[in-house]
Amino acid sequence: MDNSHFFVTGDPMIYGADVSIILVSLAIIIYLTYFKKWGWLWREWITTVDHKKIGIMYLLSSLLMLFRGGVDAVLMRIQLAVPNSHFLASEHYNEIFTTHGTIMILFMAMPFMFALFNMVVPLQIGARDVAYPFLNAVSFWLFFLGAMLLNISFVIGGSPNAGWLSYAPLSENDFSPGPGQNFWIWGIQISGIGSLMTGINFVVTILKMRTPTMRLRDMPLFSWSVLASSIAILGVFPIFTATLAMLTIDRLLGGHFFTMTGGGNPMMWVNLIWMWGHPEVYIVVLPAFGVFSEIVATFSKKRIFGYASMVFSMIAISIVSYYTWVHHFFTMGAGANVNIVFAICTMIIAIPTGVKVFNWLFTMYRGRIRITQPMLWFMAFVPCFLVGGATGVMLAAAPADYQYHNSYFLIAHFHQVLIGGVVFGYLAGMYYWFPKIFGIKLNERLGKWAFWTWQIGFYVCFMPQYALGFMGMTRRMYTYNSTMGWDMGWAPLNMISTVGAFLMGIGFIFQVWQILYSIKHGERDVTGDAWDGRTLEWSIPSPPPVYNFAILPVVKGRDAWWYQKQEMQKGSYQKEAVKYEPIHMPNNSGIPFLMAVCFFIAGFGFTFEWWWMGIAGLIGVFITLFARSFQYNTDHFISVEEIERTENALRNHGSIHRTAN
Amino acid sequence: MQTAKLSLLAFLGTALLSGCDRSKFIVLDPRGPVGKQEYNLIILSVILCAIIIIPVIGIFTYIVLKYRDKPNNKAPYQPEWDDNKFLEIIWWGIPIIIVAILGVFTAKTTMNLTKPPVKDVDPIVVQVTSLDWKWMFTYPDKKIATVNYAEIPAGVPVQFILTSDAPMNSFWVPQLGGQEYTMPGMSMGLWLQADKVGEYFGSGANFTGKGFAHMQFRVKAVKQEEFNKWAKQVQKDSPVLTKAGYKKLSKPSLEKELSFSSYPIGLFEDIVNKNGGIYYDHMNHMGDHTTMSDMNMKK
Amino acid sequence: MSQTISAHVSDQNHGHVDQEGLKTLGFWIFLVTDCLLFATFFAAYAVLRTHTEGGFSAKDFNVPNFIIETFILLTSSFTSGLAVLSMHKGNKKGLIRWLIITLLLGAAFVGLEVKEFADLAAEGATISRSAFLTSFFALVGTHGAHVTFGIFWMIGILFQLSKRGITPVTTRKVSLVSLYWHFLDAVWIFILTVVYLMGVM
Amino acid sequence: MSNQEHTASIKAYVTGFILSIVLTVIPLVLVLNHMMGKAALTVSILLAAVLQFVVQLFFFMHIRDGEGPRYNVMALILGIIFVVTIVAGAIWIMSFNSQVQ
Ligand code: HEA
Ligand code: HEA
Ligand SMILES: [Cu+2]
Repeated sequence: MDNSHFFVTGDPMIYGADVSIILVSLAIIIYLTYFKKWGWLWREWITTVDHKKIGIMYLLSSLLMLFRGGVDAVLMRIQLAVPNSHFLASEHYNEIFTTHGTIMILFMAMPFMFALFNMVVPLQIGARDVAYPFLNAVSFWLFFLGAMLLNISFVIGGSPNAGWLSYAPLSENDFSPGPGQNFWIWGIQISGIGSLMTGINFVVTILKMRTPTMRLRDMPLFSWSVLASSIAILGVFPIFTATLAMLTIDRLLGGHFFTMTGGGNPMMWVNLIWMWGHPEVYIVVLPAFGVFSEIVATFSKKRIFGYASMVFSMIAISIVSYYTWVHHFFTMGAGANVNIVFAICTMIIAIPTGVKVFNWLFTMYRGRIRITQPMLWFMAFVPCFLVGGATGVMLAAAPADYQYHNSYFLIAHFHQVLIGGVVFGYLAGMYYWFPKIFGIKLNERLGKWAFWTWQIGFYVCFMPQYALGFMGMTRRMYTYNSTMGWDMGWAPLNMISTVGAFLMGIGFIFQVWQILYSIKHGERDVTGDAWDGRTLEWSIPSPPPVYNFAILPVVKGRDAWWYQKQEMQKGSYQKEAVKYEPIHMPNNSGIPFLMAVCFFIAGFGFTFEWWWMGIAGLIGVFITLFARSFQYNTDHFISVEEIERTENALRNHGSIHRTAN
Repeated sequence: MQTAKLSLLAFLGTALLSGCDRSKFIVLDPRGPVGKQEYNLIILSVILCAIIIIPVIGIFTYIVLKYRDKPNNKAPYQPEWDDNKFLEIIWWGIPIIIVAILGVFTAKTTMNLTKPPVKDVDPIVVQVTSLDWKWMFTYPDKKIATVNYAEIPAGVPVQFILTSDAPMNSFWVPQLGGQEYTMPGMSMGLWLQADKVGEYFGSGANFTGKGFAHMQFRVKAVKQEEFNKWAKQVQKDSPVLTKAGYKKLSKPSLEKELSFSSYPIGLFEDIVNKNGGIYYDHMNHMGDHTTMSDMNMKK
Repeated sequence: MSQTISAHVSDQNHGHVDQEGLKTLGFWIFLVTDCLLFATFFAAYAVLRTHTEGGFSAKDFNVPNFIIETFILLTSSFTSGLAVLSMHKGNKKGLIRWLIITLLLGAAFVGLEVKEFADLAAEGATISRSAFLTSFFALVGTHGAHVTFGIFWMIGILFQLSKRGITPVTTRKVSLVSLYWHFLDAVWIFILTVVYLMGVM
Repeated sequence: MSNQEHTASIKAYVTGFILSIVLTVIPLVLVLNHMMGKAALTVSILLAAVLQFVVQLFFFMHIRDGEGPRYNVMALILGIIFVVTIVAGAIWIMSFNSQVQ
């Protein structure tokens, strides 16, 4: 391989990035050293196994990645704003949409989702941690260092440029030599292994760690959505791992899985990657559905409508989504019967999804709707997702898809479900649970500004793209109108779309501002129950103590906290005499971080085909695994006195034992 | 609700700004039977989706307006009401019906498109090879080849046979019909037909790297006599595409429109086979050694 | 979805979660996902098995070699079961003895596989010779890598056993490694059937 | 899934082992002596493999062990469905068996 260009050169923008990366890193290092924060960072964050802290780290990284992916998006939109633009060269544009797609889905949506899993699920099911706290830390660090591996490709070695799902044979050595494609493989491989482990972790957490009195049928819908999503993760991430391994074998060992030569079959790549890729988009949208279920019930002051069919439809979506992957390549021509079967399976997904929408509507019906920030995002979600879903159903009609495929119609569809569904959903979740995790309510005024600029920006950006699709504009074009004198009239709509992208960017800036502002000046939440909530997480102080629940809560049915509050109000609530018992907690450990670092080293080595380094990294991984296996002193007990001390301190803050308003 | 209105506004605005010129929306302006069938399905799916999506957005707006948490709101408030079998049956039922209807039409259209668009006219074969970053067309009957443009007779079904000697691409002429992938080692059939004389925009739709954005081509539909005349002309005037010439052509580059009076015998088959074609029974003849009549029989 | 409260409570003794049971369930689920990983390699193999580029084909596999491999692995699966039996009887010596036998059988299996691969490579049938060989080496090699990993894992457990004896923690670890070992045997049965037997037939 | 109750006994292991050997020898004999037509042979040896898998599950992996909801069994069943989907789906799709448009 040609490693002569270790540092990416030649583009002023990249030099700019180099300089700013160095400056920011220096600033961080100086800050940490000056304020003597290294020890704090190591003890409190890097070695932590506390699900809440891990959740916070996921949240921060995903917001960072939203920024990175968003900057990519804005660069693309600038390039496309006018025809025949020379802002970005072809290869550079290709790198940017590849990293945009990869980062947005794998390093923005996935960690945002895991942030919510971690911050909410144990609290909602009355557990003191996830089933495997150590593994949870491993998952986070694998994700984080995997993401960093892909991100450094921007300045070292060159970025991948074969599209976010890197179709073979374009992604093979013959057409994409150099480290870029390897960065893609190893970055998402490493973080994908982390995702798989998170899936196992949360399935077991939900099945086994609920407070003993909580039956599955009492479980809040967000936790159900996490279960459904995790089941889908378990079903497809192994395929992802294997498929990436195959491409690695092709590129590193000269194999012929997907090459044009040697009997390889590039179509097999397309087939396998979508077996993962399609369920992946439902993996990210299911938890958003869960978030909305919580929000709608809370802010309509009403029980969720049709709980049983809500649960059923989520499980149905996660299973049926396994049977639709061919809709991404109807045009490959696997056969009319194949297309028909998968077209119909795809449309079937619309049915349970629709049921969820109707149940949300009827949760609000005869309720009392409070329009708070989380609810605002829900109300933006409904029309947006309905339209995006409907265009999905249009795509699912196979012969019609022959006309939409790979056009801007498709781009508009998936941004509408990804932004309207996933991003709005997770942002709603962030607004909803922010007071729980940080004890701070986010500023309303700035929130409104952010909301409206996002909304307007979204429609201005993506509605024109449907039209562009009908005008025959295909995706992944770095320029248009430059050849042969075809002027298809794409220019005006592209310009509008770019304006929309900028508006969304402004919306994002408002959000960052909102968070920073609120941390400084925001309203503190001392009640622990910022929204008059219904589920267990609102029954404990905000932010919760390390062990979450001093005493495991007793649950008598759905919406446990809501009914407990009512009993408390009526005065019929029998408060049992508190008798604390020592609480069993896992110890912090540096091994997860070290293991992920070894993975990073291995990934970096293999990316540059420096075998010594790759193998050294892998050996490091095994050493950390063994070190863990020999560790017996992995947990401790929190003494009763300490629990009493903590609880008293928190109670004096005036939280849990207040009566409901 | 505001967002719903907003989306409508944005949509209308979009339509206005683009000048309401339907001819720009080439997908919605098909000029051949294949494109028309697909257009019909598009319209059907829009209607079916609209039937359900628009009322739902309406209901949503109504509910949000009616059940606001305001002190003097007289609307009923039933915090414990969470189940109604009748309603649930309705909203499982309606989508099922819609999906069933759309499913039937989808299946029908899918099957229809596997057959030649008209039965009474003998089809012609055009072989298509996507290269980095250009399109090569070979005409097995006329033994001529072109690059980045294709001429076809209007009113005659054309069996395009697709392959690739580069990363997979997709062959798309929106006004004639939908696209299909061109894949190394495969020879896939695609029926298209132009009803009227005219020039149609075509492009590669599946990303193939650096020069991908420039892979646009022209499909020119002319009267049958003119088509024959054109072929004769090319046979007479144009240079020959030799093996070496093809080798050079297949290297990554951008090209203008080119014509060749002949090409090496079996070129297309060789391309398919060398990229793995030997491992598939090709259901679609590659167009070199068959007559049209047994192609019709197969379909 | 509908257990009664009481059944559920007994599942987790008084809120203190049964850590070892929890890990066993997690490991089961991991094995199922590992199954899917193998399934993907199987799928690729099934699609590419005829793509031999005129070179080495599935007909030419070394029959005695894979028969011996199969019986070795089968036996080791049995002996790993015997190890667990000894453990439940509290027989530490027996446990260690059977584990060592299992491990040696595993090593013999890996040795034979390495020899098979080396022979193939010597014939020119390398991983880059054809798509068939790529998918073959990937599938069988992934299984071999799993077995190798299992061997190292057993060695680690042996150390822990000799130091700490049979405790709830080591009991769980031995049970898991033996479960893993049976699982690898089961995967091998399908490799034997799909790759070797269907190849030479 | 606690360790109290075990279906494991020396008898179970020996039975399992013998059954496995039998189920391995049968397909070996069938294949090496070319005893049937190709289709029948394929079906029989696959069947033997599946049976052997079941034997392993019951006699070696003690799938029946444990109390409470059998989450491990559920996971396994779902896993098997997915495995079949992956393999059969890939074979079906990659056979490209007719013209599409
Ligand atoms: C969160 C992400 C997400 C979600 C939720 C969806 C949801 C859906 N998607 Fe989408 N999709 C993507 C992300 C997503 N998609 C991405 C990223 C791509 C492209 C990837 C790439 O190529 O790079 C893609 C591409 C894509 C294609 C491939 C097109 C092509 O490449 O040519 C198709 C085709 O069938 C499709 C269909 C659908 C359908 C039917 C749904 C359904 O689930 C939608 C269901 C919802 C509704 C329909 C609305 C509510 C329902 C009702 C009110 C009930 C009644 C309605 C009816 C009966 C119509 N999607
Ligand atoms: C969750 C997933 C997700 C999200 C949130 C987005 C968000 C956005 N996407 Fe993305 N997109 C994908 C997933 C996603 N995308 C995928 C999978 C692809 C396919 C890739 C491929 O083809 O391989 C794609 C492709 C894609 C394309 C097609 C490129 C092509 O085919 O040529 C375009 C073009 O308009 C686009 C635009 C945008 C825009 C404008 C946003 C905006 O919503 C972004 C808004 C956010 C910000 C803007 C962040 C804030 C930025 C700043 C604060 C910076 C400073 C601000 C300014 C300068 C204004 N995306
Ligand atoms: Cu999909």
